[in-house]
Amino acid sequence: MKILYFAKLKQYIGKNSDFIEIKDNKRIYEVIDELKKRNKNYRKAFNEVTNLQYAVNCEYVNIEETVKDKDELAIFPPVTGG
Amino acid sequence: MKILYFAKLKQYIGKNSDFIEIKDNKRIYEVIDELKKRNKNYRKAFNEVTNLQYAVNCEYVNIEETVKDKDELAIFPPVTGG
Amino acid sequence: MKIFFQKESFLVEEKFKKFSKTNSTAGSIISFVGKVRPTNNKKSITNIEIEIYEKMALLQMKKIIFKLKKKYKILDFLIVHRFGKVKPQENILLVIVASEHRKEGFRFIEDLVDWLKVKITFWKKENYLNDSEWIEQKESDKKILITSN
Amino acid sequence: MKIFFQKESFLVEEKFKKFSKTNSTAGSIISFVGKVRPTNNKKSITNIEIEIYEKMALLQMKKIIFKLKKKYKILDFLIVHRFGKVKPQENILLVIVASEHRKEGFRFIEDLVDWLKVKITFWKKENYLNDSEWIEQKESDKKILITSN
Repeated sequence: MKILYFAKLKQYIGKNSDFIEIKDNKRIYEVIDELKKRNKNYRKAFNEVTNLQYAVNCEYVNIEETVKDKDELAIFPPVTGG
Repeated sequence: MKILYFAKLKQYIGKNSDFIEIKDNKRIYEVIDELKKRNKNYRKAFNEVTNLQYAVNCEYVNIEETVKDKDELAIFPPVTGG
Repeated sequence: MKIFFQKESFLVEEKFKKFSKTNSTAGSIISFVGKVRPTNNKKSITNIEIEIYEKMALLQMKKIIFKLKKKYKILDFLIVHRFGKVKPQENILLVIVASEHRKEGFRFIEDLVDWLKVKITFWKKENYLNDSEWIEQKESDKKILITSN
Repeated sequence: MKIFFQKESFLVEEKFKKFSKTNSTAGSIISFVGKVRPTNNKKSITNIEIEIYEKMALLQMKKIIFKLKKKYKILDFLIVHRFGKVKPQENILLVIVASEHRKEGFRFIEDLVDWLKVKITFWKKENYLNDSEWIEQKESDKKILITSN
């Protein structure tokens, strides 16, 4: 599954995307828990960037949503467009 | 007193202004009653142009308002600006 | 903070460019352009003729702007309103407003245009090929008149 | 009915002129321009940097426009939103809408700009002389977010 990071989250993690393998469905918070185990950049990012938003295949969802391997998951702070 | 006519009212009366002498204060409807005595153009104008508006010295007033000789009275149909 | 009543046609892009330059630090610039439509009730319009009571229009407009500026914080505005004969597709009215934040600009311009539609002492007559007709106030605008009093 | 996300700066007057020409029979043309202000919290801004999730931005924008077009009768619109580095006094966002009547144009453009401020997947970072800061969503915009959900 492709994971995209944006803005402050991307800056803290130090890259704009990851690919992970998901065998069955997983909840977004489970995916994040796994990412946080990778290294302290991820831990810092997910602990310090507050009020994160989630989108699966370009649709806003909440952290309880399940994702599949073919999905594109995006994680980002609240948007500030316009 | 100067009286100004605009739009359809002006067209019906056939001119854009009149000067009349007012000795004491007069109500606007009294002024109009006098104007209607002048000729059939005035009568037709004041009978057929409905929903007339009144302004004394550039301020909207109602037909009961009194006017003095130094005032400028404007009479017109509802505006359609913009 | 300028108001123009003029017979001459004008180009919105030129007015806009100049206004933007003098308000280069504003966060929001909103504009409204009202144009003559080519038909009304399926009748083809040759031109519209706008008659004005200029003295009252200016005085009343200054009063409403004074009120609106107290209500909404804006930085600058420009109003250009044509009178005389105006052809289809030409601009009748341009309002531009600069503000720090968009919300106050939107409220200011919408209130001002509402006012212009129902209160400014301008009268429109539509000229068709063979006849002409004075425009009546729209029902929707009458409602605005009542609520804004 | 066009949407542009672009790095390049643009001139509002040129976009306006072209849009007006292709919508010459519209009765109302309303535009909103959002610009970079020179300071924020008394800090002088060198430039702002806008990062975008383009695929989602486009998809979501098409959805909101589809909804708004059902709600308000408009004839045409143009949206230009910059990304990358934008300097103070430059335009970030332009929205123009043509409609027969102004009220529907105003509602369409205001709803659309509200949406753009709180929903489009764009993120702004302000660069100052010696440091930089990601912009936080404004309290006033959060409220819009809640009521528009």
